[in-house]
Amino acid sequence: MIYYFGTIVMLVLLAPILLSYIKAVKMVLLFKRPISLFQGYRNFSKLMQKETIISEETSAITRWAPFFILSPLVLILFFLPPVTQGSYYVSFVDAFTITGLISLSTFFLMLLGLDSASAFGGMGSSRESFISALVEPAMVLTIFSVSLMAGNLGIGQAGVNLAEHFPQEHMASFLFAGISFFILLIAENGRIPVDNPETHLELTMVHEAMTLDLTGVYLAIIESAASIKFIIFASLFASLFFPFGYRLEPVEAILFFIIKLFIIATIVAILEVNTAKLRLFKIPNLLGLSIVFAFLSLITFYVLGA
Amino acid sequence: MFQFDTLSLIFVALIFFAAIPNIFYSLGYLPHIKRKSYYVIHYFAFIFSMIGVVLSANGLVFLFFWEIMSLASWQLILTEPKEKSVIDAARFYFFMTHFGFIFLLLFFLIVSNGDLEISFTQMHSIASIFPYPTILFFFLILGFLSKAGVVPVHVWLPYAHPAAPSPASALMSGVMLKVALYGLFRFLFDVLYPWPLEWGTFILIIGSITSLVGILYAMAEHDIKALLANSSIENIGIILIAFGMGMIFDTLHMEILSTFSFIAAMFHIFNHMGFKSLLFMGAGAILHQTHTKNLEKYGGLIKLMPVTAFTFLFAAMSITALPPSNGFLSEWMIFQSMLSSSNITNDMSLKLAIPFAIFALAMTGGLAIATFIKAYGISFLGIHRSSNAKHAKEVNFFMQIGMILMMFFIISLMLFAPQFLKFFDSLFVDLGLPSVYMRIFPEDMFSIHSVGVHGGVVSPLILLAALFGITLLLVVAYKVLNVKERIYHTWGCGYKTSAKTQYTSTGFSGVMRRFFNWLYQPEECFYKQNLAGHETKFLDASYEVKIKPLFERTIYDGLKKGINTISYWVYRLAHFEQTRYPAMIFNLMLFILFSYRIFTHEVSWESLMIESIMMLISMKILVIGEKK
Amino acid sequence: MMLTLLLLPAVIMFVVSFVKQERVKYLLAFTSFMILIPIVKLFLLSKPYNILGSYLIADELDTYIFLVSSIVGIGVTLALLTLDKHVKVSPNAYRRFYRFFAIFWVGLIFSILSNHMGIYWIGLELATLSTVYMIKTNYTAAAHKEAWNYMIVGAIAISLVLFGIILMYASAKPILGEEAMQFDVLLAHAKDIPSPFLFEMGFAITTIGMFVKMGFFPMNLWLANIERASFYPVAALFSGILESAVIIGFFRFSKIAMEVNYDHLFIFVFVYTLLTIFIVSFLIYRAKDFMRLFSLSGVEHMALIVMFWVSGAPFAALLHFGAHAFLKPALFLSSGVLESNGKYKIAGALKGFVGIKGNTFLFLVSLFLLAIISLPPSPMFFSELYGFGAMITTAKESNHILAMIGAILVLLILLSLIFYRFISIYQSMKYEGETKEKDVYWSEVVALIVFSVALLALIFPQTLEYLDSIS
Amino acid sequence: MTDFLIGLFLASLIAALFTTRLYRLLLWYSLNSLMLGLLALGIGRNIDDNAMILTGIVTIVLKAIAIPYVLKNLSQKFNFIRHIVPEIKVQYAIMLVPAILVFTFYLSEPIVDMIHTNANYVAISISSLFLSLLLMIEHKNVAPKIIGFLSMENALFLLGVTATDGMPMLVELGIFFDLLMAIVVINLLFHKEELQI
Repeated sequence: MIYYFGTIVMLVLLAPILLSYIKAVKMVLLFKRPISLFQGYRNFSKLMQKETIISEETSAITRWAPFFILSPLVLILFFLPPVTQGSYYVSFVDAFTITGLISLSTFFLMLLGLDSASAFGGMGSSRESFISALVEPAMVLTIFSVSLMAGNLGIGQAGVNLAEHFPQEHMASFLFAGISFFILLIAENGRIPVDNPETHLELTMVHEAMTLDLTGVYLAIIESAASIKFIIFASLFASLFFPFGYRLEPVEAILFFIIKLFIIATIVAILEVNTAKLRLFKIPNLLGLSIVFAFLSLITFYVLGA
Repeated sequence: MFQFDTLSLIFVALIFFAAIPNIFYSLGYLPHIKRKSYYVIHYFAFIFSMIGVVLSANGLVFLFFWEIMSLASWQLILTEPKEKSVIDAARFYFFMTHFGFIFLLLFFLIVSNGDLEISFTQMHSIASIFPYPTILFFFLILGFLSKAGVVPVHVWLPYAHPAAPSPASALMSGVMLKVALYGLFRFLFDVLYPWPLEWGTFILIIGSITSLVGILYAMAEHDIKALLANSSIENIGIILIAFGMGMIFDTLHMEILSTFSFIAAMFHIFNHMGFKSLLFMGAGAILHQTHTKNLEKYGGLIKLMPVTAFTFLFAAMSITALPPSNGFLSEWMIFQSMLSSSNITNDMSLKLAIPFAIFALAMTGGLAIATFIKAYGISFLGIHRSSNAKHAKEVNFFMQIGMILMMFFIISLMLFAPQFLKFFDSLFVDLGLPSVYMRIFPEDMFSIHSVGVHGGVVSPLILLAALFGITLLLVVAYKVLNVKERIYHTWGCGYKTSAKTQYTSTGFSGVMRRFFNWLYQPEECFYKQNLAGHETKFLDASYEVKIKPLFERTIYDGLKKGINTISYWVYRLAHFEQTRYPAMIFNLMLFILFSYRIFTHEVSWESLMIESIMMLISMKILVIGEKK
Repeated sequence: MMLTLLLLPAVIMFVVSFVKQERVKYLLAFTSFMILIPIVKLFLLSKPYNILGSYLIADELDTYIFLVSSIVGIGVTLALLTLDKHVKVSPNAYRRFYRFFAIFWVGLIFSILSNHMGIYWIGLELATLSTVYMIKTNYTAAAHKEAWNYMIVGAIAISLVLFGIILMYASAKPILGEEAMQFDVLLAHAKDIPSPFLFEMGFAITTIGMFVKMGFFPMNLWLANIERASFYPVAALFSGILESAVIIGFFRFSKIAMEVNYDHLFIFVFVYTLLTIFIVSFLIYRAKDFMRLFSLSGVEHMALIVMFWVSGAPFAALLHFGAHAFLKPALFLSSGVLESNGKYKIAGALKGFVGIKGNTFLFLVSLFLLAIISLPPSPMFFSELYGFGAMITTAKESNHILAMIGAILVLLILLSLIFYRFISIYQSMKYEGETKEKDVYWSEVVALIVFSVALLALIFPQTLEYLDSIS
Repeated sequence: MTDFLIGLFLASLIAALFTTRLYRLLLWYSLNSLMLGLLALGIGRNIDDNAMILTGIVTIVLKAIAIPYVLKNLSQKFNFIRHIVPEIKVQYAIMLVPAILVFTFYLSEPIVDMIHTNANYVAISISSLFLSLLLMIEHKNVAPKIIGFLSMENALFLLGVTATDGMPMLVELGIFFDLLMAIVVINLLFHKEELQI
């Protein structure tokens, strides 16, 4: 139980750090002086002190949406697979609930974008809806095949099973699922090449465009939601597709898990440096790729059993 | 005459749940209608005929009420025949229903040996000895699914349902489609049982295709009621997916799983009735206030009509299957049932069909979110895009009551899911399948278990509680911080924020439309008034997109053309000049006597050939005559 | 005794029609109502009842058809009272019409009640010739031309019927002698006719004659043109009464032919009627005016009745016959009002009716229009259910099910084409076009009410039982 | 004797097919009816059936004399076109007539072993039916059409007389009555031509 809550707290604390870590790595690679890992916290505290400005065009949605954006993601943290042996994990929640919760938060994010009658907001939610519509099937299919391989739909149980015995016999479909899930990780969290969180250029904006009219606490909430979303995906990826180090001593296991997260973050950072932001209408190619891989893994599992 | 088994009663319950809020709603809607008595008569005739259909115990009564139902709904569509489109829609609808009726008629006549008063079980004994059961199956499919709006016989639906007055369209989308599905269930179970594997696969496939097509066209719609109608097509597809899975499992003797899938289908039927009725009521409320169905003319209605906005949002969340809404639960069950098919080992077609269905369902879910974000965001959020929207007010008391009642029904579907599932379970126990209630709820009421091996679990109430808790915490924290707020208006990059700066519905679905261009093939009309020859600067510009459904363009228009040509030639043929009448009779007699002679005595190809040659010659000489 | 009672009104009408008086038309109408009384009496008598030896016998079948025809006749004469309000017609034309109506009626009595092929034919010929003249009550070139057309073609058809009758008689004479002319005797001994082929040839020729007269393929437009050219009450008489005289003959002959060789009969008639309905449905799809529309659909329904009868559903056939006999004249009569703003103006034809009369008319006409395409609760709905049921049953018994079911499917699709056309016409009558004031007269409304009451009476369970007992 | 008369009957009918003058047509028609009447008399004497003899007499009086006469009067009264050219070319006609005869014999071939009377009579009467139809087909104007109709009536009688040794008296009288009726109606139709209101 202690490990359970410990992990959750750990993840919450880690979330901003991970994002700023990615940024830092990128800057290093670009021969700039890297920002500190705690930049995320600084931004947060800064935003907390600011007053919130609410547009007169907006409605109750703006006042409520941020909470509904954050809360499902926070909830997901409780459902993640265990990091170490003997840690408690939630058994009554399965993969669909998690995808559902993610889309719940996206839903309100898009509404938020449309609520302030600005051109940016509409643009952002339009693009976001497009991307998430394409992400959804890939995600479901991937989770399907993974949980088939794990032999259980309960996400926690699935993580445990994978850790207990690694599915060598289904290596092919496991690999496909992994690739597709990694693409999803990039797409859902609005990283390059799907979206560029740094710039505020209307050509490239997706996620930022929706939150353009927010300041202060609301913006803080949204940003932390983003970081939590990233860490959720990262840890899912870590515990489903690198199911190693589960059997270590608890403390070591947790440390190993954190290392895994940072490795993933590094990969993402390197990827971001080396690729250019895709045009919006090129994005479907990428997502289509992930759908194809997910489909492939399902088919290979079904038909070939490999 | 009538029967009251569980299946019928469940659907009667469905009709009542739909009708009671709807009656309140139309009570409030009535002042909006000119031909009141006409409307009321047909409205109640419609409801009663639907009840009659689901209660009827023999073919004659069934067909009778079925036709009354079509008749009444057709008349309901014609309640306000202001513009031509309504009249055409009504005609198209009535023709399609009759088209379906033909196949039903044939089906019934075949399985009842012409005596329509026999019960369904007797029909079963007749059908079992009929040599070509697949023909019966396809008659059934064409008969009922053309009413339920399944691809490719769905084209009438997005025209017909929006044309009716809103309460009526709520009933049509919410209940009438389900009554069609009732027919399918009833006769697949009572008459055509057991099923070969292909039938289940077929239903699964058409269900997947239907859901995809429906949601894709819903995405591209600008007429809010047409959008809802298209999404009804999608939901029917989803229900069929579940039903097909059930049939497949049943054929493979996995009774537990099949019951589970059937229950999922029933659950989704109820859910769809709930939220689709509510959505149509909301759309009706907007229409009632703004007098337009065009999404582009809405905007900012959330401030003017809060109750409608809230209920609409609620229904939208439920239809997009966001946890922990009831819509999520039923789709979750459907996913689970499909996932439990992993250990099907024998059939290759299934191994390809089921992943496709999974993909279709998932894709549908994603697109549904986009669609309803558009529907809700464009109509309720932002700034009003027209003066109609500017002067809208909250609708009257009765309409609010109707919507709120329906919302309560949806909430109850979520909260009392176990009780509902028990209800459905008893139905399938009644139909001779094993009970799975105890396996769905092994220990407690809180978590719904999938019955598949290592199936998933979901616990809506806990989710709901947790979500509320966390949100509450956040809100409380926010209040504690008591940050000071400033009211200012949206930043429009230095321009003044106005209706023109925000995204239109066309713009919102633009990305999607561009991606699915190969399907939509839209005809775009772009108008721009340039300023002093500058390409980039312009005073005024407008961009419109019209999308004619692919199936309509291909199948239906083609058919129409064909019929026209045939009728033209028949017309030419029949209009030979009247002096030729005796000649025609002459040839007729020649032909018939000759054929009699041949067919009674020697049938051989020579004699037939001689006859045909002789007929040709005499036709040439006597009827056609010389070229002038 | 009974015969004189039956003939009396006709004779009175004939005599009265020579009186040159303005008021006489009401007297004529009144006498024409009298025809019902003896028929009802006949209807109530115990069957079979010999009216004239073995020549005229009243059994369930013919009394039913006779009753239907007489009600139609009454309705028509009712509507006739205000004919001059809608079209230009001289008083002598009225009287001439009644004169020939009387002859027509006599012919009808003989042909419907006859149990004897020869007498049946004589009556039919009498009726036909008198209708030729009724067409001429409309003084137009078109009417004249059509009257000649009708004369010629009708004569051909009638002689074909007689020719066939003689052949059948010849085929059965060796065993039955003079008796061979009587339907019941022939039916009783149909099995042991020495030369079935001769009989079938005769039957074929007779059937061709009758079908030509009913306007089946290839004569579809012939009837339509005639009814277009003549006054609408005459058209109503055609489709309501004359057809019934023809169809009862077909019923009797085909009953015997069924005994002789069922398969030949079924295939022959089925193919013929299917062809007819194919042509007619596409013609209806293009029909531009009420008269043609109605008469074509009349042909279609006749074909359906024939089909039902030969596929062994006499109940359905009779029910359909009754429904059609009431519906079609009603529509023809109303077409006089509907066409009051232009013959080819379908759009908005059902608009602009005011007052009780107008609204009753509107209601009834829309009811009839929906009933003619067999929407419930019209009797046609039930009759079609049973008729097609019988067809399916025959299909199942035959040794190529799929072909038969395919044929029936095609038939149904053709019917749905007609359905589509009627629906679009109904809608455009009711909801399109401009509203123009139209006036309706009580006589027409009452006539329509009579017809609708008769229709209602058809779907009473007692009536259905009675029809069931006939077959 | 019977066969001889039948032959003449058929001959007169075929001759009627090729005439181009109205009065000639009437003549052929009356000859045709005369043959029919004589035939009826002959057969009636053979099987001494008074009804048959009566029929023969009535036929001769009515069809061979009265009707042609009436028609001639009508034609003079309403001055018909008396030059009537067949629509169908002669070469076609001379092909058609034998074809019809052959066909009808082929048609009636199965009957031969079925009935005691000569099946060829049936064949001939069917063919004369076809021929009189042909007569109606090949002329556009009304008068020859009427003749065609009447000779169709004759064909019926031929069948009645030869194949069935006469129909019941009642029927025959009825048929005569209807024939008269038809003539009256035709007369009226012509009359109406005059007084167009």
